[in-house]
Amino acid sequence: MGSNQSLDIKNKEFMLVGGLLVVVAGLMAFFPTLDDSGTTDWISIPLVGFPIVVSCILLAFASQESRDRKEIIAVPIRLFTLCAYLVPRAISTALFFDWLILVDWDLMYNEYALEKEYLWIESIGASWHVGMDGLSFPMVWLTTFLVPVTIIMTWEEKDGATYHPLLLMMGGALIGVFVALDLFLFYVFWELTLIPMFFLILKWGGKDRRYAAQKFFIYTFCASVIMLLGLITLYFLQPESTGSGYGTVTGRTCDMTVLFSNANAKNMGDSVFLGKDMQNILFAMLMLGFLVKLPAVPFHTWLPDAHVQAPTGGSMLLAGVMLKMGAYGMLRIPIAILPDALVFYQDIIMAIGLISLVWGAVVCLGQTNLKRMVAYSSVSHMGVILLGIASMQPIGYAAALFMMFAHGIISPMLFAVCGAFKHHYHSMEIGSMRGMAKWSPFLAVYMMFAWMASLGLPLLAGFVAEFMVLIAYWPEYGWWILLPGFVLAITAGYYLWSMQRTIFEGGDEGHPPESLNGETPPDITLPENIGMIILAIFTVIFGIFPFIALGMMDDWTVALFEGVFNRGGI
Amino acid sequence: MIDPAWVSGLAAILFIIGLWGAFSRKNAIVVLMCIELMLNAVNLQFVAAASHWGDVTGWVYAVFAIAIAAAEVAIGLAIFLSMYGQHETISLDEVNLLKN
Amino acid sequence: MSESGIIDYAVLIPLLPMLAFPVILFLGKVFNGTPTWVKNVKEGGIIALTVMGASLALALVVIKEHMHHVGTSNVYTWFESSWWNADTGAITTKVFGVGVYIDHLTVMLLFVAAFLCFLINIFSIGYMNTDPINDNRNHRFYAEFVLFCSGMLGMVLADSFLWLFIFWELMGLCSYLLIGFYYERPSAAYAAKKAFLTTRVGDVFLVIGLVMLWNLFDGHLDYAYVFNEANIAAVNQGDLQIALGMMFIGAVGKSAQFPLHVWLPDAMEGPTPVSALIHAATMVNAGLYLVARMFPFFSFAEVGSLSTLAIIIACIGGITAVMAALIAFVQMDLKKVLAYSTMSQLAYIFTGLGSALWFANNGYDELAAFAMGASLFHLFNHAMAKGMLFMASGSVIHEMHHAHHEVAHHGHDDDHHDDHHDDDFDAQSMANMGGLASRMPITATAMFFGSMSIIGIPFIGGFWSKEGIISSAWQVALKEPIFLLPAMFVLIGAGMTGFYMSRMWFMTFAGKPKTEVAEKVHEQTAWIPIPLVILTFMTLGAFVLAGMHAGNWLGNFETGHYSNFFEGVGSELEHVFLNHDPFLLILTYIAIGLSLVLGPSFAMALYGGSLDEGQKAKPWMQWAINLSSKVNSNSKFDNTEWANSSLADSLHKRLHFDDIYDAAMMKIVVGFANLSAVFDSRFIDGIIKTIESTSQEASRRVRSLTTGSARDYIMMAALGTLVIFMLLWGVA
Amino acid sequence: MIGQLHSSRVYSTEGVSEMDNESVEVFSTEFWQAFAPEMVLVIGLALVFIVPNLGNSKFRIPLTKVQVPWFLGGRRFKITGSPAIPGILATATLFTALGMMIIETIDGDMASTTVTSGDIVLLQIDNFSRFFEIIFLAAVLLASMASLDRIPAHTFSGKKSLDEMYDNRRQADFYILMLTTALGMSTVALAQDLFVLFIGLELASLATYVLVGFHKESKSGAEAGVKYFIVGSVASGIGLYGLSLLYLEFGSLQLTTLAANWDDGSILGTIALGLVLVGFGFKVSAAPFHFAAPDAYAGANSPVAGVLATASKAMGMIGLIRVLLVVALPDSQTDGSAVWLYTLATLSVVTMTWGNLAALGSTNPKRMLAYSSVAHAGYMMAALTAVGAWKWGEVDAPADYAEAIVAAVLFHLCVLVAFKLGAFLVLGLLEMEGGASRLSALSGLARRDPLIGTAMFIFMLALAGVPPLAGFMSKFLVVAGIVSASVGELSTNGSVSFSDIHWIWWLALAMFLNSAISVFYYLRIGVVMFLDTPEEGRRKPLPHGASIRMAIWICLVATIILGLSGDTLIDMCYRAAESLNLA
Repeated sequence: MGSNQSLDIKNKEFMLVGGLLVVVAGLMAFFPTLDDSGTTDWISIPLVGFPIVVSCILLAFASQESRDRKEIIAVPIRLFTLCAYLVPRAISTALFFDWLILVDWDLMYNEYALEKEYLWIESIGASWHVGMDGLSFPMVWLTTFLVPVTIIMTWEEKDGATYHPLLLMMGGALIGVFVALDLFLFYVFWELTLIPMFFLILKWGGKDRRYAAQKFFIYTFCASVIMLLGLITLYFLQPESTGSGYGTVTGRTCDMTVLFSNANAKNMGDSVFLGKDMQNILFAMLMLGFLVKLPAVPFHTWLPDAHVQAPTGGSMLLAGVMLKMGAYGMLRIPIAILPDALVFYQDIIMAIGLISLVWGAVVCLGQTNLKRMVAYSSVSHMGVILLGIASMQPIGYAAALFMMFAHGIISPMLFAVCGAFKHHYHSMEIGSMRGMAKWSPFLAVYMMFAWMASLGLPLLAGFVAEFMVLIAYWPEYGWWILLPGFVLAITAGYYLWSMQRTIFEGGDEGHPPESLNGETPPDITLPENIGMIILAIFTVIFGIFPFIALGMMDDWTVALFEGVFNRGGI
Repeated sequence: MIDPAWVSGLAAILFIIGLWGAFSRKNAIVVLMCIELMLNAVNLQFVAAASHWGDVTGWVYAVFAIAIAAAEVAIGLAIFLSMYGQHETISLDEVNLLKN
Repeated sequence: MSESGIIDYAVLIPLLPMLAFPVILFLGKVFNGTPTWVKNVKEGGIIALTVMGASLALALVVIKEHMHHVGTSNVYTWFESSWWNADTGAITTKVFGVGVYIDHLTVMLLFVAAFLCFLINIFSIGYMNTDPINDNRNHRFYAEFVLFCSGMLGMVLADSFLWLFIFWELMGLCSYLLIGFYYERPSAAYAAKKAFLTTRVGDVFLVIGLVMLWNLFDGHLDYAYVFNEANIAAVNQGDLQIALGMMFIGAVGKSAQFPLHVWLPDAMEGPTPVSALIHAATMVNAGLYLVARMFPFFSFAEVGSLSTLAIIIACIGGITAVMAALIAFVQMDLKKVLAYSTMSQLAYIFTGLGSALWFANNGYDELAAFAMGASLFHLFNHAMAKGMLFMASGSVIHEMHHAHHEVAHHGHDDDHHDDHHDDDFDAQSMANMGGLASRMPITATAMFFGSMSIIGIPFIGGFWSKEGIISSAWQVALKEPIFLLPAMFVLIGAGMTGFYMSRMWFMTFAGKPKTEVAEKVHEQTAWIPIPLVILTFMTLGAFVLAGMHAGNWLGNFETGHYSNFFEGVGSELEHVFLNHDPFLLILTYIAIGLSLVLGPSFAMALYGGSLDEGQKAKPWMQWAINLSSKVNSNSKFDNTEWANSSLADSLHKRLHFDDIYDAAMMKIVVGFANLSAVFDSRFIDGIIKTIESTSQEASRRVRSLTTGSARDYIMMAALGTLVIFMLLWGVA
Repeated sequence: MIGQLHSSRVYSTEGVSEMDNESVEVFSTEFWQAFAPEMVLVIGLALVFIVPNLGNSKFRIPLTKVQVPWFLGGRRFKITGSPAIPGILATATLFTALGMMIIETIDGDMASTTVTSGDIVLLQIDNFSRFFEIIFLAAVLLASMASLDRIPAHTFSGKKSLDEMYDNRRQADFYILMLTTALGMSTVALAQDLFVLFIGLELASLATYVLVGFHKESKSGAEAGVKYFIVGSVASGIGLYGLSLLYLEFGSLQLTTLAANWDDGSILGTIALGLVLVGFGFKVSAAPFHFAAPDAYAGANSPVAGVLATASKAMGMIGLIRVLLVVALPDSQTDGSAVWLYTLATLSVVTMTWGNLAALGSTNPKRMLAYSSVAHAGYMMAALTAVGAWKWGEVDAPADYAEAIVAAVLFHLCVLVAFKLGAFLVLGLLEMEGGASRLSALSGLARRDPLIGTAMFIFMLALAGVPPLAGFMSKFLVVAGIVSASVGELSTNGSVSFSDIHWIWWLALAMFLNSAISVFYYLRIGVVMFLDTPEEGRRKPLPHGASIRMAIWICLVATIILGLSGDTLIDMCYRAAESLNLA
């Protein structure tokens, strides 16, 4: 008893430290204006390095603790991870307000805010080159938004001493993907994100976690090595040069910005950067990696397995941000430099998008596992992004960007709801529980909200993107629009049907679900409540005021079209 | 003087016999002898080539090769001995605990 | 075109209820069960009432301001996006704005919506708060209620098709929530899903239509741009017709027309105020509103280019009118009769609108204005009457519940909260009613005049507009033979309406009480009669509106000014009864004959009867009861043959539509989905698994080559040497 | 263009090798100076022989009774006779030699020194040979550090088990063999004459045969020794026969002579090349000459297996580089690719696929690592293929492509020491408490010792080529080399057709696909370590083993550092490749 008390006291001390950190971070978030003069590096350390390093330290620290101590130190550690992640949170918030109110930043295509470059591996011309534009900033914001929410939401996850640092590491690595302006750096972070997710699935996953974790890792890894080969080939097809940033051995540079300007300059009039044939090959190789990550049918089967087995936090980040890496990569690299190949593959991309959309939705309808259904709905929604890309219209691209963003807020909520079901009812089989609205009114409300948001209800974040995509889609593909339309109905169908069989029907009879073995059914806990409310509020905010995020996306797409597709340089 | 070509031919035949024996015989000692046969072919070849080129280096090579062969026999027999100590056989086919 | 003034505050009309939604929900969650909350705030009812009152007041101010001219508020940018012209390379910005647009359509529907929402709110306080099953969750009802009202008001006020659609969907959501209010009942959960899904099917087409429209009109969906004559003339008329057709499918879903009508009867699972709100007053009118909104397209488009669509609209209307009326013949559930009646009357309006649109598209501007006016006036009348009917039926059901409770639990006052929904008694079945006219005078009166309005009894409510619809349809039919189909249908429908509405009234209010419960019924709940009385007068006062040239005004509000009341009534009467066109004159009398004489007399013959001994209805109803009793006893009409026919059977089964749709959904779609799920995991994922298992098998085979025998290793090396020779030889 | 580029680099000055080329006669003063590190090795070897045998024996002068202390034999001195002495001596020796070499090499300004005997060039010290010697010494040093714990020396006092007594007795033998291996490998690196190279190879090989069979009291140890010996002997016999044919063809085995006359050679030279290829192919464990390797690794103790998988492989790779790139490349004026191009391409693809496929289902971690090292051999051979593919006559500075590729191979060999050996050392740590030849031996490792488990996982990720670890960097460089050679100068044309790209590009694809397959079995180790419960008898914490852990940490740090910032090493590799004078 005595030792427990002393441990409690220690806990309180830790919590005091954590609380102070919260205050400090809160103050930092209070509208600071980021310095544009280029003297301070706001990205490298605070956004990327700090979370990763802190998580490594915490993991090393936690791993040395004995088993029974682990539960005790979990509290301060998760508090610390939360506070640590408030630093990136504060910076992205500040940048966001700067953009929104002060309009300090150019977040256009190939113009970057807070850009920083340090030479790294000189022999191959790789540098630590980071910056944000209108494509990456929403994603960075999303990541910094989601990770704290996820930490809060999974506050009571077992073995938190290692779980939450892994989330923190995930947060750093994901931002790394989005801010990287160097091919090598991009790829490094691209693969680095696999590792924490692998462990999240492996250690906290469900029954088949072993299979799911390996499948997740290997499947995406296979695709990304093909992408890497494409990148390397692309790298060597660039003209040689000397100077800062160019490899001393290879004579080429990994710098994306240089690559973009080179390619865009060459893609003028009738001239084609690298020639059409080569563009097509490279485009296919790059897209393969991104399509698997997205994932698009038929490369999607790793996703349901990973999601079903992953813990709630893992699922939330996986669906919320990791899938967007695929879409982000597409928009960042191949489309900007290989526009002719995009035109060549336009119909195929459209077809893949359409198949993903339809297939994902139809398969959803046939699922009996709630989380599996939600996972397939992600596949379906990611198809929308492909349709946006295939539309070849700024509005379609902005829609794809906004879809990434909106789905990044909505899908974590979907998975949070699934997680709460798993947590409180120990089951995710649709139909094994009925009338949940009676037992867990909050959970039922959140479920309905998330489901409605996901099926594209207006004034919630998902609608605008879908509508814009359809607008861009029509002039290009005409009556094929009936298929996305059909999907809108099917989506409503599987969502409503699943709701009918989970939260509705029969709660009045007073029989709690069997999976509880006679315990009283609980409603969701306070941390889950807080997390869901935050997610719900932002879903509404971005549904009612889409221009907040769409503004920069529109700027970016316009600049992209002017820089990439307008061959005369109008 | 014999044409070095004949010697080379002999060496080649010796080499092939050695190689053939190395994988067709089960007895480890015989296999070792076959390996020696291969090395002898090498020696013969070196000597023949040396005489062909009129170069002394070839003979030096041959001497070294003999030394190598000697060392190999020494080590080989020692290793076979330890194998016999453990497996109580010198048939190569019966020593197959490690596989796949 | 923007003007400052009251219109800039019009946005508050939908905004106030929308903001009240979270407030009520939150307060309800916090104060749930506290005495103040239950007694004084009526679990949120008072808050809702306040908000709806404010909205109504503001709406009235706005209406007064914009009786005769179009009003547009400031348009705010909702978001912007860009369009790229691949040929020129020009990138143009497309603005998605948000603002308020007011014309006569808006004004009329705004009044209908705000007024009825307010009245239904009053009714709800009476209805919902006195039913123990709703205890502690009425705040949810009121929250969803105000959100729904917000959706309706917003849809009406929106200045673009995009925002129309947004609020349209918001209403869809709220109708889902409200129908599923008793979520624990499987039937309610099913009905809610069905309603949302069916309308969603229509919505999909609406979205597609909007997308087409956006592309046709160069990135505009705002009325100010798309209703411009030059802009309409500039677009491809064929595409325009398809786009409008797609949008019409959306309207079909929302207004429960054939073939997307199946959700409406099931939607009666919701609490009665919801039925009144959704299925009479507001949501179902959204589809009509959308079609009416298309009027400028038809009048400005190339002559004849859109008439196919107009014909389709009218035909859908005609078919639904007859079909719904037929099904209504056999319904025993009070609310379901009303539901089918709603469907049928909406179909009338669609037919009328179809005629109006046909006229507009073919250059008959005056006829178009007349048909339009008649249709919209019917919309108005129907909304008022049907809202009243639903509330009255709610009153009946409510009091039946009370009475049943008293009967069933006589002397057991202690377990008052016992669940009384468990037993078999169906408070909504007309088979359990009868003879209520004397026991529920206010309700019976309301029901009486409401039914008359729907039937089209001369001088009451719907009469003024229904005749116009029928005559318009026939006038088109004279010019366009295909139109004969809807024209004939609406004419027959008039008689059918007369039958089933009379049947409903007589079964409920005339005759002897059929159960013990019905004997005990009396009006006792506060709040409920208020809206009934108000609406009764509204219905009866329709002639005032008719006299004020409401029809003309609705047809063309810029010219159709009110001049002289009596002159107006006179001209309306003259138009109906003394038409110069003999064809129309005959037609009118046929219609009146069908609806006034034929339909009700059959109903009287079958279901009429006098009240109990000593019971006496109010004088304005007593004559009808007496008449029915006479007709009933004198007629030898026997309908058992009909009642047992296969037609009646399929009518009971709603002409099998639900079964077919359910089968299609569960067998085909879900079956296909299940197959797909299996295919996905067996085949698509199976490929991955096969790759894995194949490589494991390959691994096993490759490793089996490592036999463990040193001799084999040497042999492999020798073979490798040979291969190297061959490869080198091949090159060298 | 590339030439200009590279001339701007600080460490590359044109013609450095000719200007500073110093030629020394064998056993001259300059010779001793130049070969100081190797001499340290020789002296250390001698000391390991002598020191444990120091004793109080006396030598009686014949016919007298005068006894002169002789110190060899007799009753051993207590201090020098300690069984711990040979290990410490060997480790210190290797450490000293390695340190000397690194200090000598790292600044980059190294002159090359040639050892001649008459007009025959025997050995040459240059960046290339020094680089490889560093690899060898580093690998052997780490292995002997690990062996200090793996084959522990016990003090004399107290009662000992039979195993402990065995361990004490063979301390000297073991470290003598280790040092001999190092010496032989150094000779291979230095050799400028193919026969000298082969002698060094035999020296190292004979020592490793014994090392593999060192645990002669275990069945698998003896068996592994036999197999490795037999197959190795046959392979070196074939290689020697190839050398003799080469001698017959060209009259000399000097690398310079061979290279100069290669284009004039007949088919006999090609046949000889094939035979020599077999000899070295066994050493790099290329399929189908790799069969003995998994057995040998499985039977040998883990540090030795680690040396085989890294240093021994590097030794074979020297042979391949010398024979294929230095000797058997067509003259830079001729337009055509190397004669061995298709052969090596086939071999490399077969090797990498075979290795990966076999590893995929293997449940013995040591065999799995052995097969993975087969696959790695395939990757490196693919890189060498790319050098041979280039049409030498068509570009200005072909050497730069070749050098970049060779540098990548060297980098790969070097970082392999970090993570492949590291992985074997972790297995060695497990062997200290029982066998490590079942996958379940690793189960729960991360729970028993999180840091060691994490280290093992990082080694696995590095082997799989996950960034930002050294394994990724090396694979990246190898593939980049292949792709750069296949793309060549196309990029300056602006418009490229895919068919213009040389087919060796597909080797890069094959390599990446293979490394994608390989992730499966590497990850399985991680899954077992992190997920499974420890097997019976392995519930206690891991044995302590300070120096083996130290060795593992060194490997771990190198794996991470060389991945994050490999520039220094890449420069070293590049300098080493340059000193080959390929062009």
